[in-house]
Order: sequence, then structure tokens, then C-alpha cells
Amino acid sequence: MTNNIEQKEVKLTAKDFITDQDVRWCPGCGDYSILAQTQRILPELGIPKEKIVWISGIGCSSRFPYYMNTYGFHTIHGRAAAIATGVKLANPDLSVWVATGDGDLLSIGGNHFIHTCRKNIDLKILLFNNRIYGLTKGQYSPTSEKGKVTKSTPYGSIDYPFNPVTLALGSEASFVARSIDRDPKHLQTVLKRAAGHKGTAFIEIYQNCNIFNDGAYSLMTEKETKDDNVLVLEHGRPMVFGKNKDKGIIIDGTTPKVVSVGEGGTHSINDLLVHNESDTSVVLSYMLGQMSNSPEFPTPIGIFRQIFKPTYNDDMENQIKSIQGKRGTGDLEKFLFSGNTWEVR
Amino acid sequence: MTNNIEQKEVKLTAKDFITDQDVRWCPGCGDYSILAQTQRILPELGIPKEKIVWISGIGCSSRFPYYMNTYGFHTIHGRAAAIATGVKLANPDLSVWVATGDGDLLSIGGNHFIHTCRKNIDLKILLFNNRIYGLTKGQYSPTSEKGKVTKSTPYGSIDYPFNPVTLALGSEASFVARSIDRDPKHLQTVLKRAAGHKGTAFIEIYQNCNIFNDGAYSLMTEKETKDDNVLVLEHGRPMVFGKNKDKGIIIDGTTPKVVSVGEGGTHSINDLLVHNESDTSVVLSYMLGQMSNSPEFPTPIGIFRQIFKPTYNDDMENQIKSIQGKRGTGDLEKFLFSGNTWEVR
Amino acid sequence: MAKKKEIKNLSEATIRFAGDSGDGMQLTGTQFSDTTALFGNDLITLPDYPAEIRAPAGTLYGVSGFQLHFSSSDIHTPGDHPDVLVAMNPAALKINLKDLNPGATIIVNTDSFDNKNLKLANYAENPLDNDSLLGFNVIQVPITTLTSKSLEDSPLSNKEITRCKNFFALGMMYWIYGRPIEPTLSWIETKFAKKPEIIDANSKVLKAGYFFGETTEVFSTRFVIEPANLPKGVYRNVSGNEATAYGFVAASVRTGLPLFLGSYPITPASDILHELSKFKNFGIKTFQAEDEISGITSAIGASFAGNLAITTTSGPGLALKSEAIGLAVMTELPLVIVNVQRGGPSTGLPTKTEQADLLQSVYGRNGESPVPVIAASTPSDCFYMAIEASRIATKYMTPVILLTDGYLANGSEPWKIPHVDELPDIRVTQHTDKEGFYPYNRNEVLARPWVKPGTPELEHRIGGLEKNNIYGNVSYDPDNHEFMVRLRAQKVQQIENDIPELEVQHEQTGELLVMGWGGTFGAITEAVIRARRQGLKVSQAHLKYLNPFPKNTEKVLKSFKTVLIPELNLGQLTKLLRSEYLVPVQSLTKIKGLPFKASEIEKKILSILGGENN
Amino acid sequence: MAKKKEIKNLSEATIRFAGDSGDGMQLTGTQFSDTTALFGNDLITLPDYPAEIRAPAGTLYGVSGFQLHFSSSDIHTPGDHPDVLVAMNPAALKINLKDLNPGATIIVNTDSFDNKNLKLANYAENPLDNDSLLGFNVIQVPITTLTSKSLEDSPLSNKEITRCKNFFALGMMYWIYGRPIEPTLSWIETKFAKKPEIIDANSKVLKAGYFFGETTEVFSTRFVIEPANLPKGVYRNVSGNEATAYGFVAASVRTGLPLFLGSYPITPASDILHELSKFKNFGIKTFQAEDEISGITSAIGASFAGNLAITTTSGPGLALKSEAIGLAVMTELPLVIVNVQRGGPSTGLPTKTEQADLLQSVYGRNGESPVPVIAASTPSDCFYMAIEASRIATKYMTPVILLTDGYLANGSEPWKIPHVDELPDIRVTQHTDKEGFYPYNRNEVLARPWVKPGTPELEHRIGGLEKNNIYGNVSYDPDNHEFMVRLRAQKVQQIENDIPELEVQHEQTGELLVMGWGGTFGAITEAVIRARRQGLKVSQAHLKYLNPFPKNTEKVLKSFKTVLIPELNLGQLTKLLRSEYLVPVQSLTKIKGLPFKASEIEKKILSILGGENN
Ligand SMILES: Cc1ncc(C[n+]2csc(CCOP(=O)(O)OP(=O)(O)O)c2C)c(N)n1
Ligand SMILES: Cc1ncc(C[n+]2csc(CCOP(=O)(O)OP(=O)(O)O)c2C)c(N)n1
Ligand code: SF4
Ligand code: SF4
Ligand SMILES: [Mg+2]
Ligand SMILES: [Mg+2]
Repeated sequence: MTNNIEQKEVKLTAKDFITDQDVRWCPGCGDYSILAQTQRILPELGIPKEKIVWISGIGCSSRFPYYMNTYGFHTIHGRAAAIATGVKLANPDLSVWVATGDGDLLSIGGNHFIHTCRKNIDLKILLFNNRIYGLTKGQYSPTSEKGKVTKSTPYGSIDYPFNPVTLALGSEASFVARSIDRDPKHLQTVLKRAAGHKGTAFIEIYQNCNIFNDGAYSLMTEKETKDDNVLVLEHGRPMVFGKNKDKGIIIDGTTPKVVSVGEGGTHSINDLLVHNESDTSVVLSYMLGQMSNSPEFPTPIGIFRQIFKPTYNDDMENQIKSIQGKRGTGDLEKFLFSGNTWEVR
Repeated sequence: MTNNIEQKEVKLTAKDFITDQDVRWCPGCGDYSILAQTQRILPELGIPKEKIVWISGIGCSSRFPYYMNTYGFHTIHGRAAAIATGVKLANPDLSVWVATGDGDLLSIGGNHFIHTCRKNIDLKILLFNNRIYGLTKGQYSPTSEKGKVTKSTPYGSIDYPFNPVTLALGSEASFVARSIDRDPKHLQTVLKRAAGHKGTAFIEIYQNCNIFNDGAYSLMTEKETKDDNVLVLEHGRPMVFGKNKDKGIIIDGTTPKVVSVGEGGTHSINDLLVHNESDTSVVLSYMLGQMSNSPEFPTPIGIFRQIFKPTYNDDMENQIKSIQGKRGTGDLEKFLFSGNTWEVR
Repeated sequence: MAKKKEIKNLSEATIRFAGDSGDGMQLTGTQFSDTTALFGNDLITLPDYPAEIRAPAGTLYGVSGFQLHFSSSDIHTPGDHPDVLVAMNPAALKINLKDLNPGATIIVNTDSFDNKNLKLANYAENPLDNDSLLGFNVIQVPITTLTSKSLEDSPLSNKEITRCKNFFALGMMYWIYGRPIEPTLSWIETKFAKKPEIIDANSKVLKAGYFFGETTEVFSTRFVIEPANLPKGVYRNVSGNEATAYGFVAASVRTGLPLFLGSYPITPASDILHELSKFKNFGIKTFQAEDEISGITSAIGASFAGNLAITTTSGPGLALKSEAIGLAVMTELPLVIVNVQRGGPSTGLPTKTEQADLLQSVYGRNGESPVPVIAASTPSDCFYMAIEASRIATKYMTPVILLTDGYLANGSEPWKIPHVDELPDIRVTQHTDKEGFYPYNRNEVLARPWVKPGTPELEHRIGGLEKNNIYGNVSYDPDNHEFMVRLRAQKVQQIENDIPELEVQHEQTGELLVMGWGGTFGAITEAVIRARRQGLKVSQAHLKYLNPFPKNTEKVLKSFKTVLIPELNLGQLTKLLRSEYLVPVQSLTKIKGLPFKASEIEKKILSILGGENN
Repeated sequence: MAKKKEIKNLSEATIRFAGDSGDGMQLTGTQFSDTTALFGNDLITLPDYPAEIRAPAGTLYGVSGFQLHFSSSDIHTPGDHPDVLVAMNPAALKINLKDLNPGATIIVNTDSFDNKNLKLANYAENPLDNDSLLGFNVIQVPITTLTSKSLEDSPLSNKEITRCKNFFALGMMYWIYGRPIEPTLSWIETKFAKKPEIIDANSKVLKAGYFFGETTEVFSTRFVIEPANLPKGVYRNVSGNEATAYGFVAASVRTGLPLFLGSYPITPASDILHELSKFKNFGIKTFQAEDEISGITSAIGASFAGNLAITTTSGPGLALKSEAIGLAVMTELPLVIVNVQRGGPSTGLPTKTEQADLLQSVYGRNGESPVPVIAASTPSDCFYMAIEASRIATKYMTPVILLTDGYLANGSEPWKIPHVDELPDIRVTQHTDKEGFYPYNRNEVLARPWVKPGTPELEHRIGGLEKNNIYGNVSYDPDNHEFMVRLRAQKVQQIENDIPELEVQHEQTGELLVMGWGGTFGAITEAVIRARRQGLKVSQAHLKYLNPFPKNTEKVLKSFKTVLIPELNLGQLTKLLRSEYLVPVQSLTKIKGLPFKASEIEKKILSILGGENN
């Protein structure tokens, strides 16, 4: 791990991260799985419980901190990323996590989100994307598909959705990933990778809201359809998918295409695009991000991009240290009595 | 032109768009040129003056509407896009333009910007990007280069800048372009193309603030350097640049590269990437957008992307019409007295 | 065969349905209300639900309730204490018991009183087995079992069958209060049109519940509550949020302006957005914005473009809109901001009611930024106040804040439907005349001209910087600024000439005036009636205009020895009145997220006037 | 050879430099101030600049001014009317003439009185050529020409040379008032260290101006203003924004907490951000946020993380922060919000001063959301009030609003520098003890424990929903809500026990008390002194605590027959006092974007007390 958060021999288990509060989500809600996977991976990070902070906004998903036995702050709608930024800058020793919803992060909180990504603040942002406003009982969200009938759009919505992955890439995020509530193993892997990233780590998690938007991701979670509709990204591996691993992605000029591979296929596995998380040109990750919006392509999950660049918080600490090195640590008395002063005797 | 704004035989000249207010920008400010070019192209659109509305936020650039003899609204900081959205939705017959700065649109106004792009609201957004806060006297902005020394960053800023073009692309904008205050012809062309676009048309205009950030774009505007540092995008044309047209862009896998072309060059002009504004995969435009952030590449100007998809405002009108078609125009008396009513006699 | 049941005539009844958030109590309550309204009673409802969507079954915080007061005469509150409580599980019993008076009837679903649910409700012992319910008339019904039995042949899954049990409870209650089941049967048919098995199941269970009352020995008494003697006319049942939405539709029709709503969902205001989004055939545009700021600023844009523009929200959203309201003040654009107040501060108690945004509404902006503030007093009054807010906004070219609250928004009452042509004529003519046009030239009520962009030759620019008088150009002139600040204040103040005087009910002078504002109207009215029945001389007035106050307010206040101001806050109207009129009014406050009970105000009246219950 | 000049002793003088925004008037004024401070006079400054950055040369709206009042005794205002006006062009003359009393001296740069500039200033005729300046002592100096002449050998371009002309004016004024030129010479050397030609040019021109006074016949008189008899000590000149910044540095040192500032630039508050961003060697973190909401919420995050957290803004920014302040109220986190008030409403007059955000500060949030509000009264007082705000915030675990204004922020005065160890001891110890720890358990001043994340075994969660008492878990319980709302109110109210009583200057009871708050202190003090010199019995008090008020406020108010409240708004403190104490105070208001002149208040005092000037 590349984090500068203190790591020591701490023997924690998932149970240590459970609070005494009853979990109040609807039975069957995808949030339960995200909570469980997170509680499972946290002990493995070797970070003492008291060094972990969970920040959230408002929404069903934003109740998350109440159920996580670390420091936690359930703030106001849309502001989680900005508040988490303050926490991290003020106290860079902490491992700071954000739990947020598609309304919270992308609707009212959109500005803080893109600026956090841009600044590369060392936060782990978990987007519980259920493509609906859960807590306010079912209005469409900025990730809802066009035409969606909801309480506020009885005749169907007329908005195009955001693609959170390309929005994060367009905002220069250094770690961009996606996973699914219903794939616990994958989700755990991605969460661990995010934990290890130094910089803004953004994970879009497809989350089922069984009350107001049930089955939003069934194509990607149901046994019969998921293999043909999900492309699992693996660094350095060719992009193969399909029930029989018989489909793949190639690039033609600047345009990606789905082709058949293997026996009877038009292409060999060697023709396929090979995933490269750290492609600095960002073109590959952007192309993969775009695929999620399209019916012709499988939806990629995994890590779209991980690049390394100094974090805002490290730069802030380093700038202070370097100035203190040059000018000495501030002495208020000396400062006040220096410069254009005069004495009245 | 594809707009559904009324066009009639109106004989207007640039002068018709000048107001009786003194222009109050600093002498030498790049805003003067943007105003002049805009006043030059507006008469050519064939739109009656009274059908044009200019909306701005707060900033030096946002004083624009006072100098433009159309309907105009100098609003509050960051909200121009949201207010313009209301204008356009309420009255889709109007041609609605937004004049805004890098602080106004991308700092405080970032959320409205990305949502406007996402919804494809039929607005023309002119970003006066001087990479500085002018009106508040010189703090760095979200487009300032890292390390910039300003009033609020006496030891240099530690923020990475936004790339407005990729941010707009990441937000699914349907028209994305860039031009420069000091290249009047190019600016006029781009403005006219934006005017003709149906949907959110975003133009980043490099603008010199000679008081607080003088020379920010000199590489791209000074005679000696500009040819080697600017790539003029033209639809269907290979990407050539350089004083002697001796450099070009190719793509290698998913990575763009600068090569030498022509006599003595490593590549022929036929090897070069050909610009395609309407590449639906958006990968090409995103790649070009990325180039602007990089020292190895020339900075592209021109139209990165123009695709066609229904606008939010058209969908809104059509939805209303279709419902009125099916259910008849609303009759309040009838509505109130229908449903679960009872009579007390 | 069942014994002949006793029939008892009552003038009124208060009942409460309570159960899990997933038990459908809101639906059950709404059905009972609609049927009762159709039956002809006067009624008032009080839904009360948790902030969680569907909290885990059986928990105390997951309890959802719906209270209903209905009567054969005019009533004003949802009732202080239920006569009948339907408790679908132990948690519902636990939470609601404290609101019952001794002698009340409790119908419990015994099937849910198992160990697990008792534990979840923190019951050490089963309250049905000890004497903790002594003094209540407890009726034990195995509702779940009976529901399952009545659906033995149904193709539905067990889970689906169990979900029908609220209709059994509803059926029983219909029988007890002698209501027809037909309206609900036909509602079921429309609602589940695409799912015939569900229609079948729900209808069967509803009937089973009804017949259970009829045929078993469990209920010995039926109650009759005659239709109320309401004024003649056609009625419908409306909630405050519905009435608000309809009011704006009416305002659109009556002003002749297209309606634009820019809004971001927030409890308890979202239903106004939901409701208005159904009115597409009226040409109404609803824009679900990315946040509250975009909600109001898009509306400001629409107003600039010539629409009747509104934005709807609740407390935290109003805070976010503060800066933009200032822009509407400076640019003098008409705009209605609806604030459905909820429990604060901060996120507070989002699903509960409160009146604590009054001072924010009057003062919560930078600079001297006067805005008219008005408030609705009953669910149906929301309709008229939405029209009134639109009238003031467009006539005076000003933003107007309309306050309602969670209680009014979700509560409902029968509403005598007005004819559209009887509504105020508030037609708006936008300015088109070039002659003498200046953007900040004013008419006789100090309103500046409203020009719709698109109007030839009237191109002009406005903005948030101080403007010079008449011409509207940017002006930094010190004297002009002072002039304009005072002018804007005067523009709002003079609206006092154009609003009804404050009316006093009962004696016009005397010992005690109880004066409220907003959603406390019903409770105050009822309390005053009760006190007067006891022979006390107490008068009542209700402020619907909070800024400016009606012209005679001072006179009214000074006509009584004591003025009592009940408010669901720490005394915000009290503060305004003291400051405005230097009168030492008395404040009665409650900040529990719940409306006043009439008895709470009655008690205070008695204590002031030295009544018996003192 | 020049005649021997007359020398006149004065006790005080008021001068004003005025010219184009590009003429360097702010710099000239600041230099004169700094030198005058070093010289030992008491002084107060009033910069006044346009909203445009560098409006086109010669225009009326492009005029920038800097006024300075200096004296051999204690003074309190920047002066009502300049004795000397330096007008660099016709526009500057036009704009400023109305502020001069007859007999005042006007030094004009005749070079700029050409047709073009006269026209830009809307002068039909050259005022130097007709008798429009009759009664003034007009001194015509071809400043531009003389500047060019003194730089004949300079390598600088013509444009650059012309730009030095403000130093000529400064030199003349130094001569007239007998100030040393050395401080400015050495300032020039530091400032332009990298540009020796500029050092050379500016120094030459400064000297040329000085010698011009000495050698020519133009000035017949020199003035001597002896150093003021200020208390012993070391002094520096500070503006309010500087003092505010230094105050927070001191608060960081004295609390022992790292300082975090989250802020978004806005006039006139930006300089606090600029200033604090220089203090990196104190470990101070300044975060220029993407907007005001991120400014305050990042600060709330930093406070949660254990820092001394602040956010700085002006009116419209405060409006945007309203919702988040409510979060700090509910979560009881320490936070200081500095609001440097400017002209409103909306964008209003961004570079001008006003006091119209008081009610917004006290009431501008949803729900019952009490916040302590305090205000600084002079530029140097900003230092102490920043410390006081930090003390209250950390001791009581509450957000605190500190009000200053554009006049205090940009104005400056000599400040007797305190020693750091004499500053209040406000050391903060964060909670680390597991024993009996609950997040909403309270100490004797009702503050909840502040635990820095990272502290082992004290992991806990807080948030914006209502919390139950002591444990801090989410609670929808009605009684708990009422309890907590009242507790939060009480927590803020009891701060009255921990702040100084309101002090009355002069008689403690009597006819008239003039009471102000914030930046009007100087003007009120001066007015009261003047009235008393005329034999009138008038007392003065100044409120630095606006919520809660000092405990003896009511007593003080009721000790005077009349209480006059001068405010730069429509009477906001007046409203608060009337509401709180039911006292009929008189309001004196001014809303011109400018501070009070002492004479304006004096006149009102005389009119109330029936003085001569009535
Ligand atoms: C300022 C403010 N505006 C609006 C709301 C109402 N609100 C609460 S949560 C929410 C959206 C919830 O959607 P999302 O973030 O997707 O979370 P989910 O419930 O779906 O997990 C809204 C609009 C609020 N609490 N505060
Ligand atoms: C709510 C609010 N916050 C802050 C400000 C102060 N402010 C005015 S303009 C501006 C930024 C100007 O930068 P930009 O948008 O890039 O415009 P420019 O002046 O450079 O053209 C700021 C921070 C304001 N007027 N209102
Ligand atoms: S409403 Fe949806 S997102 Fe919210 S808790 Fe229930 S299932 Fe989960
Ligand atoms: S400050 Fe810069 S951007 Fe503003 S008007 Fe002057 S030159 Fe133009
Ligand atoms: Mg969601
Ligand atoms: Mg800028």
C-alpha cells in the first residue's frame, strides 16, 4: 500500500466495525452488501479503527456511517466530499472515506465531486448508485435512464443520465473504478485497491434499490445475462467476456468494437485490447467508460484508471514544511513586532 | 442552421448590438475582442435582436450583457447556466447565450455547468477563460496552472487545473469547441458554428487578462510560437500543424503522438489522424481535449465535437404537446370537479 | 348467528392506524379518509411517518401512523386523543399508547405479538397478558391469520398475502363506523388494474374484515356519525400539498401566464413537484433541478422570460435559496417561493412539522432585502394562498414567500370546490409599449414594468448590482443607493393597503386574544371554542400575512389585555410583533415535531383566564 | 530663491487623494498613512474604490479615492470633510468636490484638464477657468509635465514615466505636512528590488514633488501636526482585514490548535484569505474552495478533525453558508464565520460598506438555530474579536459569527501591539478520556466533548438529524426534540455570563444614550465628544456582543430617556432591541455605502437634545 496512513499490527475483524445501532435500510436493499463488504475489508488494511473516518451526505446510502464503528459524520445533502476534504486536509493522518448516493454526489454535490477529483484529495469515495432518490421516496436521479417514470416524472424523464465514470475521468480523477453490490468478491477487491490508492479514489457501485428501482442492474447481476453484459477489467489482460469467453473488444482507429474470439470467432485473443489501468493518455479508460452508456457494449467493471500524482494534501503538508524549513517555524511575537513598527515612549 | 429560433430577414449590423453603456473593462483586456467578434457575428444569424438573451454570472467577463444590446441579465456568481436554463425552458423561442468566466462557470458554477451539458439544454456558453479571478483582483482559478503565485497563493498553488474541454466532454456536452481572443476570424467562425448548434454549445475562449495574468496564452498568440503550439482542428482534415506544416498527430494504439511529416519527416500526411467532429464514440474528441493539458502536444482549437441529440427543451415541449394531444388541453374547472368528489345539498 | 349489535350515535370520532412502515398504514388511513369524506363527514387527518423508508419490521422507530378525526359537524383538528387505535404490532402499541385516554379502544393484531416482535418493541412481557392495558377496551384480533384464511385459494405467495392485512383492518373499521366499502373496492380496481390477482385478494380481505365485524362477537357496538351539515356544494378531500399545487394551476389560469416550477425534491415539499408534474396538459413545466439553487435560479430565469415562476422547498432548501432570493429582490422579478416547514435546525426532523422558518423567511438574506411573507392556515387554504402569493408577486414585481408546514402539507380535509370563474381575477398584462419605457420606471403601486424577452424594441439589461432609479443602469451613487433601499422597503410595506384587515372572531376587545399564524389555526380555533363553551371570554385572530402585517394589527393587539401567541417554535412571531408594535405578547411554544393539541392551548387559555382546569 | 514659508500648527488634518483607478491612489494613500503613523500621529483611513478593476481612464465611475485623517491627539474617524483634496483629473474633482467645505485646498493636476478628460467627466467648461471653484484654495500643478521633466534621462518609456506621477503628488503632500520621505524611499527599494530603473524613477519623482513644495511659490504655508500623545508602546498600522487575520493566528497560538481556513474569495473579505495564506510557517492551512459552501463545509470537516476552523466571506457568501451553519449548530462543532459586510441586497455595492447583515446573522437559518454573533468596532479591534470569537467557539462548542464591514476591513489605524503572552489564555484540551464519554454529554457550560478523530476508543458518529440528549444517537422522540431545541438555545444564551457587561461612557443615566455596534464606533465617539464639548449631556455605549446581548443591556437602555441607535442599515439592531426589551429606541439610519460622518450623528444628537445647530 502506498498510503501514508499509520499502519500497525492491529487485529481487527469485521465485527469490530459494527455499531450498536440498528441498521435501518429496507430489507433487501443493496446497501447491506456494501456495508458488509466494507466491514470485511477494513480489518485487512491494518489501519487502527480510530484512524478511519466515514463521511456521508444525506440519502439512504448516507446513513452508512451510523453503522460503521469508526469516527463518522452524517452531514448535509451533497456536501460529503467537501467536508471530507476539510477532514483530510486538517488531519492527513486519517483514512477518510465517503459514502454517498447518486443524488447526493452527482446532483446537489456535483461541484464538490469534480473539484475533489481535480485536486486529487486523498479520499475514498463510494458512490451507491441506485439510479434513484431513495430517501425522498423515488424521484429520478442524474443517473436514471432517460424516459424513466418516477414520482416526479409521471410521463417519463427527459434527462440524459450522467456516466459517473467518464465524469470522474473528465474531472481528472486518479483512480476510477466500478463494482456491483451483488458481486461481493469483486467489490471487496476493488475496495481494497481503492484503500491502497493515494489520491482521490472513486468507486461507482451499482446498488439495487428494491423499493423504488428494483432490478436496475439485473442484466449485470442475474446468472443468465451477466456474463454477456459485464466486462471484467483486469490490468494487463485482454478484454474478453461472454458466457463462453467468446467475445472481446478491439479498437479500430479510435472506435472500440465487439468481436467474437476463439474457435469460430473472427478474431484471436491476441487481437484484443489489453487493459492498461495506468494509461496516462486516459484515452483507454475514457473509451471504456463510454462503453457503459451504450447498448452495443458490455458494461466494464473493475479499475478503469489508476495513475499516480501528488495529492493535494501531501502538497499542502510539504509546502508548509518547506517554508518552515526556509523561514523557521512562525513566532507570533516576533512577527507582530517586526516590519513597519514604531515606538511611542 | 438547425435552430428552431425564428429567423427572418432582419438587416442588422454590429452597431445595432452596442449599448449606450461605457465598456468598463481595463484597457487591453481580451474581453473587448470577444465582445467585438460576437457583435460582428450576431447580425449574420438572422435572429431578431429582441429574440436574443445574454445571461451572465459575476466577474469581469460577466459584465458582458451590459454591452450587448439585446435582452440581458447579469445575475449572481456561478448561476448563469441555471438561470439561462430557466429562460430557455420557459421561452424556447429565444436564442439564449451565456457569458461567463473560469471562476463563474467552473468554480462556484461547476454543478450547473455539468448538468446543463448533461441535459443538452439549447444554450450557447462562452467561457472567458483567463485562468484567474479578475474581478476580485487576482486569485488563482480552477484553470490556473499548478504552482501559480497569486494573491491567495503567495507560495504557489497546489491545485491541478481543470481542462474545460474534457470536463464538458465528460459531462456529455453535444458541442465542444475552443478559440482565442486574439484570433478574431477563428473566434467568429466558432461562434457562428455554436449559434447553429441545437443543444448545449460550449466554447472555451482563451482570454488574456493583462492586469492579473498577462501573457497566459502568449505561446498560442505570439507570431513566433503560435504555429508550433496550436493545432487548428478542421473536420475531415488531417491533423497538421507547425510553422511549415511539418508536424502532425498520429494514433498508436490508444496513444496519440506527434510526428514529423512531409519532406524529411517520418510520416506522410496520409498517416495522420483525420479530425472527425461527430465521432460518436467521443474517444477522439476526448483525446484531443487531453492534449491541451500536455507539454508534448500542440493545443487544439476549433470544434472538438458536435453531435446531434434531442435537446431537453425540445423534449419538454414535445412531451407537453403529445400529452395535450392525447388528453386535450387542461381544463381546470373540469379537473377540480372530477375524481373523488361528493355533493352536499 | 351473531347477536344484534348495539348502535351508538356519536358526534365525532378520532381513530389512529399504526403499524410498520411496510404495513400500509398511510394507504389505509387515506382510504378511510376518502370514504369518510364521500360519506359526508367533516374530517381532518394527521399522517405521521418515520424518516426511514422501510425500517426493519417491528422496530419502534419504524412505526408509521395515520390519525383521522371525523365528525357530524365542523371540526378543526385531527383530534387530541384517538378513541380507537388500531395497532398492527407491539411497537405500534408501545409508541401510541401514551396518546390514548383511559377507556379508549385498542384493536391489536395478536398474530404479531410474538417473542421477536415484543423484544423489538422493548416489551419485557406481553402487554396483552398482564394488566398494563387495564382501563382500555382491548380487542384482540388475529388479523394476519384471518387474512391468510380468507385467501386460502389465492395464487399469491405467502408474503403477498400477508401484505393484504391492512385491508382487513380497514374492513373492520368500516364496519364499526358504518362506512360503505364500495369506494375502496373501486379504488383497488383502478389502482391494480394490471394485476387482477391483487385486486381479487385485496377486495376479498377488505370484505372479510367487514364481515368479521358483522358476524363475530368481538365487537358489541357500532357507531353512527351522521354526515356533517357542511355548506352546500361539491367537495373533494385535499391535502395541503395537493391544494398548493392546484392553487398554482389556478394562478396560471387566472393570470394567463404559463407556469414554471423549478424544484429539487425534499420532504415534505416533494409532493407539490409530483402533483404539478402531472399537469403537463395545462402546459405546466416542471423542472427537477440539480439542487435547490438551480431550482430557484431556473425559476428566476423563467420569470425573466415572462412565466409565472415558482420554486418549492423545505427549510434547508430555503437556506440554500437565500442568495438567489436577494437577486429577485434586486431585479424586482415576480417569483413565489413555497417553504413547507419541517423540524429543524439542520436536517433536524425531516418528516415532522414545525413553524421555525418564519424569521429565516423574513430576515434570511444579505443586505436590506424585503420580501412579502404569507402563510396558509389549513390544507385547503393552501389553494387560495398559492393564488394570493402569485397575485402579490406579479402585481408588485417581487418574490413572495409562502409558508406552509408538514402538518398542512400531508394532512387533508374536505374542500368545497370553488368555480374557476369565482377565483380572483389576477390577469397579468406584460409591458409592450415603447413609449416612456425604462426598466425601473414604476407604476402607481411602485412595480416596475415586466417585459417578456422577445418583445421588439424593449431590449434591456438588469442585474444584481444596485440600479439607478427609473433607468435601471448600474449605479454606485450613494444617494441613489439610499433611495433605492428605502423604495424597495416601501414597495413591500405598502402591500398592507392591498390585503384584508386582520379579523377578530368573537369579542373585538377584552381580556384575551389568541393569535396564531399558519397551521395552528385548527387547534387554536378548537381551543377557543372549547374555552368559550366553558363561559370564558376569549377571542381569536389568525395572521395570514406576516410581512407586511395587516394595517390594523396594532389596533387589534392593543384591544386586548393579554395576547397569547401559540407557535410551533421558540416564539418567532412573538419576536416580530414585539419589535414591530412594542407589545408584551405572551408566547406559547411547542417544539416536538407535532401540531398543537387543542387541549394544550385550551389549558393555557384557562390558566390565563383563571378557568377551572387551572 | 524661494520665500520663507509660513508654518502653521494644526491639531489635525484630513486629506484625500483621488484619481483614476490606474493612478495608484490607494498606494499613495497607504504610503502617506504609513509614514504618518511612523511619524507618530494618530490616524484613520478610508479607502474608497470602484467595483471595476481598471475602468477606462478619466471616467467618473473609474475614480478611486483614499482619505486619511491624522492628528496630534486621539481620533476616531477618517474625517468628515477633507481639508486638502488632491485631484489627479477632472473626474476626481467632480466626484469629490461635494465633500469639501468652503476654504478647503484643492491641488489639481492641470495636465489632465484637457478636452477629452473634461468631457469624460461631464464638464461642459473647464472648472479651473470659471468661478465654480470660488471659495476654495485651488492650487494648480502640472504634475504630469513635472514628473516627465524630472525623468528626462530615464530609460523608461513615456507610459511608464507618466505612471510615476502619483509619487510627485505624494512628495508634495509630504512637504506640505512636513513628513519624512525616507520611509517611502525605502519601501520603493524593497518593493521594486528587481527593477532598479523603477526604483530610480519613483525615488526621483518623489523627491521632485517634495522639492517642488520647498522651492516654488505655489505653496505659501506648511503645516505642522505634532505626534500624538498615544500610550507608550510599540505600534504598527493595521487595517481591519489584517488585524482579523493576525487575530486568528494569535487564536491558533493561544488555543494551541492548528488553524484551518476554508474560504472563497469575495470583496471585501478576500484580504483575510490573502493575509492568512502568507502564514504557512505557522502551520496555517488556507484552502481556497470552489465556492462558499465548500469554504464552510471544509472548515466544518476541519473542525470535526480537531482544528480551529474558520471561514471568511461577505453578505452573499454568508447567505450561501446558511444551511451549513445549521449543521455546525446541530453537531455543536466550533467554527468561526467572519462576515465582512458590504452594500446589499444581492450583489449590491460590493466595494462599499454597510451593516445590513445583522439580522441575517442572527436569524438566517432554518429551524431554531441559535448562533452567537459578535462584532468588531475598529480596525485593530478586529484582532481581539477574532480571538474572542475563537474563544467562544471552542469553549462552548458552537459556530460563532464575527461581523466586520468594508469600512473596518480596508480602513487602518495605529495599533499598539500587544505581547502574545498578555493575550487571553484560551488553551483548548480535546477530550481523550474513555470514562463516561458520550458525544452529547455536557460539561458545566453545556459544551459537549470535542474528540479528535484518531483518539483510540472514542470512535463515535454525529450528524445533522436531531440527536438524543447525552448519547447523540439519532432521535425522533418528540420530547427529546423539544428538550434539545431549548438546550441549544440555553447554551448560547448563557454565554451572557461570560462576556463583559456593556460599558457606558460619561453619565450612567440621563437624557440621551447613543448606542451603536460594529464599525460606527469611531463616528459615534467623535460625535458624542463634539456634542459634549458643546455642553450637552450625552452618553455612549457600544455593543460588541449582538447575540446574546450583555446581561446589563436592558438596565442600560432603561437608564436613559432616549436611546439613539445609529446604524448603516434600516434599523436592524433597533429591531432586535425592541423585540428583546420592548424599549422604544430611536433609529438613525444611513444606507449610502459609506460610513457615518461624525457630523451626521452630532446633528441628530443636537436635534434630540435641542442643541444650537438644531
Ligand atoms: C438541502 C437538501 N435538499 C434536499 C434534501 C432531500 N433529500 C434527501 S436525500 C435526497 C436524495 C437521495 O438520493 P441519493 O443521494 O441517490 O441517495 P439514496 O437515498 O438513493 O441512497 C434528497 C433530495 C435534503 N435533505 N437536503
Ligand atoms: C456568491 C459570491 N461569491 C463570490 C463573489 C466574488 N467574486 C466575484 S467575481 C469572482 C470570480 C471572478 O472570476 P471569473 O469568473 O474567472 O471572472 P473574471 O473576472 O476573471 O472574468 C468572485 C470570486 C461573489 N460576487 N459572489
Ligand atoms: S428506499 Fe431503496 S435505497 Fe433506500 S433503503 Fe430502501 S431499498 Fe435501500
Ligand atoms: S482585471 Fe483582467 S479580466 Fe478584468 S477587465 Fe481587467 S484585464 Fe480584463
Ligand atoms: Mg440514489
Ligand atoms: Mg477569470
